[in-house]
Amino acid sequence: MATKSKLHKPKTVADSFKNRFEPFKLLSPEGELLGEAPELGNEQLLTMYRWMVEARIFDERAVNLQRQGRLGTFAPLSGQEAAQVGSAFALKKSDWLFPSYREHAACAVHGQPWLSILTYWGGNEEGSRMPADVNVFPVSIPIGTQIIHAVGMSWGAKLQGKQDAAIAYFGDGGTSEGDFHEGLNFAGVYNTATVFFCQNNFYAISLPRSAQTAAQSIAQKAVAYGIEGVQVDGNDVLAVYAVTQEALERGRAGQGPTLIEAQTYRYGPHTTADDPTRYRKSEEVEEWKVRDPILRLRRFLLNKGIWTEAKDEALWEEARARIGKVVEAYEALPQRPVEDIFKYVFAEMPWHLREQLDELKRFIAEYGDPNEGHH
Amino acid sequence: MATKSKLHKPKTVADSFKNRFEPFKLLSPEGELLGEAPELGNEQLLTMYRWMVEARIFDERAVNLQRQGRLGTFAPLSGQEAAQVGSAFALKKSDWLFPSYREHAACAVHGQPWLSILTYWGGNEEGSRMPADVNVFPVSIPIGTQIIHAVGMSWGAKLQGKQDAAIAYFGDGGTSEGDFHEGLNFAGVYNTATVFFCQNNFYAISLPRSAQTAAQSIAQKAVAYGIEGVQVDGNDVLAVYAVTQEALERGRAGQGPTLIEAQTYRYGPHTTADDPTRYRKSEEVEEWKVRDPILRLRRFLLNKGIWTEAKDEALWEEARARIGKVVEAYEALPQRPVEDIFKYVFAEMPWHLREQLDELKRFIAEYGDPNEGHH
Amino acid sequence: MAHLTLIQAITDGLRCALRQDERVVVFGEDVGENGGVFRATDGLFKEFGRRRVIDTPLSEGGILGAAIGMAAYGLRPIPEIQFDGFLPMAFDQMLSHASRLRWRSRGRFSCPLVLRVPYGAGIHAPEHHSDSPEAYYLHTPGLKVVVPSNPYDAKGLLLAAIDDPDPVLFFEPKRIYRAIRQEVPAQPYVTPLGKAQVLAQGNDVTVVSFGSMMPLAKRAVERASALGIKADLIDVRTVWPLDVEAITRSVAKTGRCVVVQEAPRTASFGSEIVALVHEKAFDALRSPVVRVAGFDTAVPYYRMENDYLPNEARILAGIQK
Amino acid sequence: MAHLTLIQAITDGLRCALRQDERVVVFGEDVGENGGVFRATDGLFKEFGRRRVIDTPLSEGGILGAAIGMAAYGLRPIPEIQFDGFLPMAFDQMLSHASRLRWRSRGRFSCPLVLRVPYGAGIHAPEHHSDSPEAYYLHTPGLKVVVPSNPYDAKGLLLAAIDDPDPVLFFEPKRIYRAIRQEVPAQPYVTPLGKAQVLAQGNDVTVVSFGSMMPLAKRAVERASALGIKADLIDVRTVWPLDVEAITRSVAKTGRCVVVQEAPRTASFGSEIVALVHEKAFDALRSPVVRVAGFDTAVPYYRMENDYLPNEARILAGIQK
Ligand SMILES: Cc1ncc(C[n+]2csc(CCOP(=O)(O)OP(=O)(O)O)c2C)c(N)n1
Ligand SMILES: Cc1ncc(C[n+]2csc(CCOP(=O)(O)OP(=O)(O)O)c2C)c(N)n1
Ligand SMILES: [Mg+2]
Ligand SMILES: [Mg+2]
Repeated sequence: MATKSKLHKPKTVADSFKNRFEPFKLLSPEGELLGEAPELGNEQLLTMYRWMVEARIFDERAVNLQRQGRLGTFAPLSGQEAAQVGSAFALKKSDWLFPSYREHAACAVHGQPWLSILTYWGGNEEGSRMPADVNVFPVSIPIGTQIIHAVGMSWGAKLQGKQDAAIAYFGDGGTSEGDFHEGLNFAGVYNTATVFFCQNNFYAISLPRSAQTAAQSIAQKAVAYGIEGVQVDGNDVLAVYAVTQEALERGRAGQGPTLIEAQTYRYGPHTTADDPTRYRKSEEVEEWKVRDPILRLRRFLLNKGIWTEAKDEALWEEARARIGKVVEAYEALPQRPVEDIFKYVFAEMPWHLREQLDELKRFIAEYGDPNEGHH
Repeated sequence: MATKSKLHKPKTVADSFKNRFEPFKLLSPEGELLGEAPELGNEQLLTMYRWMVEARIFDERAVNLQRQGRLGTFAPLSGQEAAQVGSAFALKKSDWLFPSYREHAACAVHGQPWLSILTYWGGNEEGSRMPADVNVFPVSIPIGTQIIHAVGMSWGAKLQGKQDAAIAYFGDGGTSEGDFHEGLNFAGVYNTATVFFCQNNFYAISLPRSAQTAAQSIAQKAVAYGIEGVQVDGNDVLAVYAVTQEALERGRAGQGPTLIEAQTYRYGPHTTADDPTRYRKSEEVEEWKVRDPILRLRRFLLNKGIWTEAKDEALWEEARARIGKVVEAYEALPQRPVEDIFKYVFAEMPWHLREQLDELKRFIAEYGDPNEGHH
Repeated sequence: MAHLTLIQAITDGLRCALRQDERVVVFGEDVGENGGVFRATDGLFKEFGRRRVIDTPLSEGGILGAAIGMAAYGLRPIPEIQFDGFLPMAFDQMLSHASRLRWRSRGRFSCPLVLRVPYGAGIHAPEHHSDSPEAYYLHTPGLKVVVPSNPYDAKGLLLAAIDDPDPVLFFEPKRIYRAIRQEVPAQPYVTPLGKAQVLAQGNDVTVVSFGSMMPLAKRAVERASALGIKADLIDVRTVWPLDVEAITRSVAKTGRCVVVQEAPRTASFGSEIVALVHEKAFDALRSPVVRVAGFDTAVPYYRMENDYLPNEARILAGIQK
Repeated sequence: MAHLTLIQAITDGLRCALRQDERVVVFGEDVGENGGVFRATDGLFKEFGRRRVIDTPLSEGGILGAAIGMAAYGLRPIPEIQFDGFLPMAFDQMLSHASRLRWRSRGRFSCPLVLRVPYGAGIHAPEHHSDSPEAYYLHTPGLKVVVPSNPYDAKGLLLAAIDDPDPVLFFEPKRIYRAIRQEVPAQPYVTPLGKAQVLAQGNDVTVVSFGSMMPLAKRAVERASALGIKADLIDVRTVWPLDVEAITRSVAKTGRCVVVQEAPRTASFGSEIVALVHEKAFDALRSPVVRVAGFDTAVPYYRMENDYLPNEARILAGIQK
């Protein structure tokens, strides 16, 4: 911005900010190590790999179930396994995870059973009843709203002198909501142990990332809050792990929150109700598949000599079998009693809900359950 | 952010952003020109000065009226005259101004009569009925909400192929609201001719700027939206004018929106209901008074030889007289008829409002107007 | 004349508006190339281009807030909120500004915008995609709230809403987006706001409803008729300001009333209907107005949503009460 | 025992809660050193320090959203929204999360927070500082809504709300913050939620109200009594879930009912009272329930707000109707 002044020129954003981001990488698409690997034993590397494979299988099964009318609308994650597994793997059990609707793998890694996840998408609230020892919040459908919950939780932990950190997951689209802004600003002000994990998969349903914001990167949005921001190759599980791990440590050490932009891609539709051919080319999908996160880690493991093709085949088979069992268990779930609709509105059921429940029960006794033969 | 990798290190915000802001200045507190003055004739310089003086007088009168119970709660602007007058002076008549509740001077410069402003604070909706040829939006009390209106207006203008720009005023506190974020992001995406004018007076009621956000500056928040941002000495009317003028030009030329952080200070309480001694020291106020915006411009005009002490005294007198007339006119305003409460809810009054108006009229006929002797 | 579904009639209405008025702009999340997640704007991007049919960032407050600025500037924005469940994010802009801009500026500014929102339950959608939030907007002075129940009305009410000088919330009952087809004239036409439609006539009871409940109410009324109970069936169409006369006139005749809605019962449209009928037809009423409504809980996830939603049998039971 | 105003009783309640429970945290805009714009938190920052009484950035969604995360984590947050008119900014967090966290997680998580909001008109405040938005929250399943009308109840209800395992909206009628003083015990005590209080007894009519309307209703009832009309005067205190029995019991006796509120009339608390009394005391009612309410407009700026607000004379006229 030039003014007529020669002595003084306004210092502007253009002077202060040079976009020097490039996604941090540790693995090439061919699985070669590009830097020093994070401190992970072979068993941990293989565990991450297993999670990624299982997530892929789960995803494919869920989409099939939906296509067959055995599951509701579903949001597939395939392509985003490294971003989710790498980040969740860096959490302590006592840390808290705040997912949006596509974080099946992250939630599973942090302890939510696959069955619970499937139950959720099967239109059953039991899928939001997290097991007592699992620090995963229920799915947040309204975009961005969970970000501030994560801040509140980690702020609360800090006020109580605890070390628990929180990670909030959201997409590139989620960065446009007011809740993103208010959440990151609070985190900066209270210097909370919060990690803001943006999976930038370059689309919000049909809207490309470039039309979501004029910022060159998502990571640079951290500048607005005086907090740290970083961009990482979201299909590189080692890089994702390293960056998240460090952000969590910084948070716990009182060095503040971090915004992580993990660049990745969803291979499938936004949800099973979406038709991605309306807004993106299949070549683009194919390009991304070359950088597949599972393939990349597998190559690394094979290169490293801790994995074999034979073991790999067996692993995929096992994963299929395990997810198959999950699906069986899902389909065997009984319908919940209608009391459940009323029972959890308040800790104690007030008169008006008791009246309404009675009305419904009388009605069902007389006319039958309108859900019979339906689910 | 250091990882163990030697080859690759994540590029972070810390690498990309170096806070190089310092407020742009053209006048020293002693009124010396520090750079090349913007292209303003002597008459224009004097007009700006007159506005600043009139604003100061208006403000003092309004506070007195409130203390005497002749006006409702009022938000004084004293200290912020340069920021408001300098920025509004850069507008074309056809541009639009979206104020918050403290922009009396900006609104006046852009054409809202002082009487109208006083009427508003006198608890009379007629003060929000802008004259037909004045492009000023009614005061926005809910913080930050007007920002997105300004974006919508300038986006609309652009869609219609028009050159009208919009300026939105808000405070340092206003930058924490979600509407700020959503507004600036829209402006970046649609590349609208919008100027976001933040008067950073270092307090949001009692909250100091440093506790409002962990960002080192407000201007740097522009980075999050890929738009231009700049910091200016808000007590330097020439610098404010130059920066705003340039931002408007850029906007009209399709070079996008600008966030301007004008650093200034309010001498008085947040509103007449506030007691600033609870949260700031009187020394701080005194420090700022040394950098008084009116004094500074006056010194410049005197130095420049286009102004004299005698003229100055006369000007203050005239301003007092003019504002005195405004107060008289304000106090002579008749009470509005109760129909007004119902008349403007919709373009046409539906049955339920007709019923309610009739009820009120019947009631008043029987029991008298509850507002009698009250206002 | 074309044989259209409700959602096609809406697309058609938008097309007419875009054609006949340069000031009309359609925008929202995924409304452009993608044609909207329900395809309500299908083809419009292609026909009218990126200055008339515009994708927005993910930001409901931004969408409505920008529409307010545009409307005040003289355009006729038709923003979309993608689902009922995300409308609360625009609540403040609706309440603090859209609803009262005319009022506070004494008519100097106004807010002629139509906010379209796919709305209601019954399509097996995920959480937060099944709400019926009309009561919040009924209670808010300065808003008009419209819910069509059939393709013909959908187009006519939409065009009336776009013509209206004040902000209109246009709730589209997604459950019946594709349920039936009707003959819909190709040319623009207007179905006036604030006028109810009487769909069946009878002397025994008045049934009041709107939107996706209408087909169910209709079938319940037919079954009641077979059982010898004849009902006036009233589709209010404009939920507010209400055609109260149509209702009180009918109740004066029938002496009984049933109001049917998807939304939770407390402090709702149904409550207001009870209150108005009670106030205006006190002497005519032979028994209490019956509220057939959703329960005071969130809408259950899809496996149990049928337990929640009023259905034919529950409406019939209400009629027989 | 101290002789306290309503706002002092609230400060006292907060102090008790902060003292007796380490999990209690008070936060909001200007609640710290400044003691709140109404001084509701006066002295608390000094006594409890910056980890218990915390100033926040200007961000209502952030305030409530953070409170939700804290509450789920096990704390007992007591956030403040500075004025009624800014509560809509937290609407989405209230609706989409606070109100249904227990429900959707089947009790695994809950949201025991108390959101304090100075509320209502009548203090000559600027625009957007005079709203009575209880109806929005009445209609929202999963919320409790409390409005005290006197100092004693203010402290007891506040402490009950803080004890409550579910989210409570605690509306503080700012108009009577300093109107009267009462003896308020120094120790903590609880005024149970969901229980109305009968403040006068009579056989002719039932008057139902709460909050800042209570003193007016009380005087109107006294004047009616002088005119020979004896009224039951009921302060519901908890606006929802309502003590419906106290009301219907009274109406069964009196056969007449007047409901008084500041808020606009349509789809409001008053509508629901009419509906409930109509449903539950149909045979007892001898004439329509009378709604004495705000009009369906924004609250006028202060010069005309007295035309808008129900007053003694309007309540009396309602009683005499
Ligand atoms: C507040 C809100 N608005 C709209 C939607 C509808 N919606 C669901 S997902 C989505 C796009 C999200 O994109 P992004 O944040 O990039 O996440 P992704 O789906 O790519 O993982 C939209 C618009 C929603 N769920 N919540
Ligand atoms: C949404 C909203 N929240 C709270 C308030 C109450 N309030 C009025 S002014 C103010 C502080 C504003 O500070 P800032 O934005 O810095 O503007 P300044 O008053 O300093 O000009 C607050 C909290 C409000 N008006 N709107
Ligand atoms: Mg995305
Ligand atoms: Mg400020």
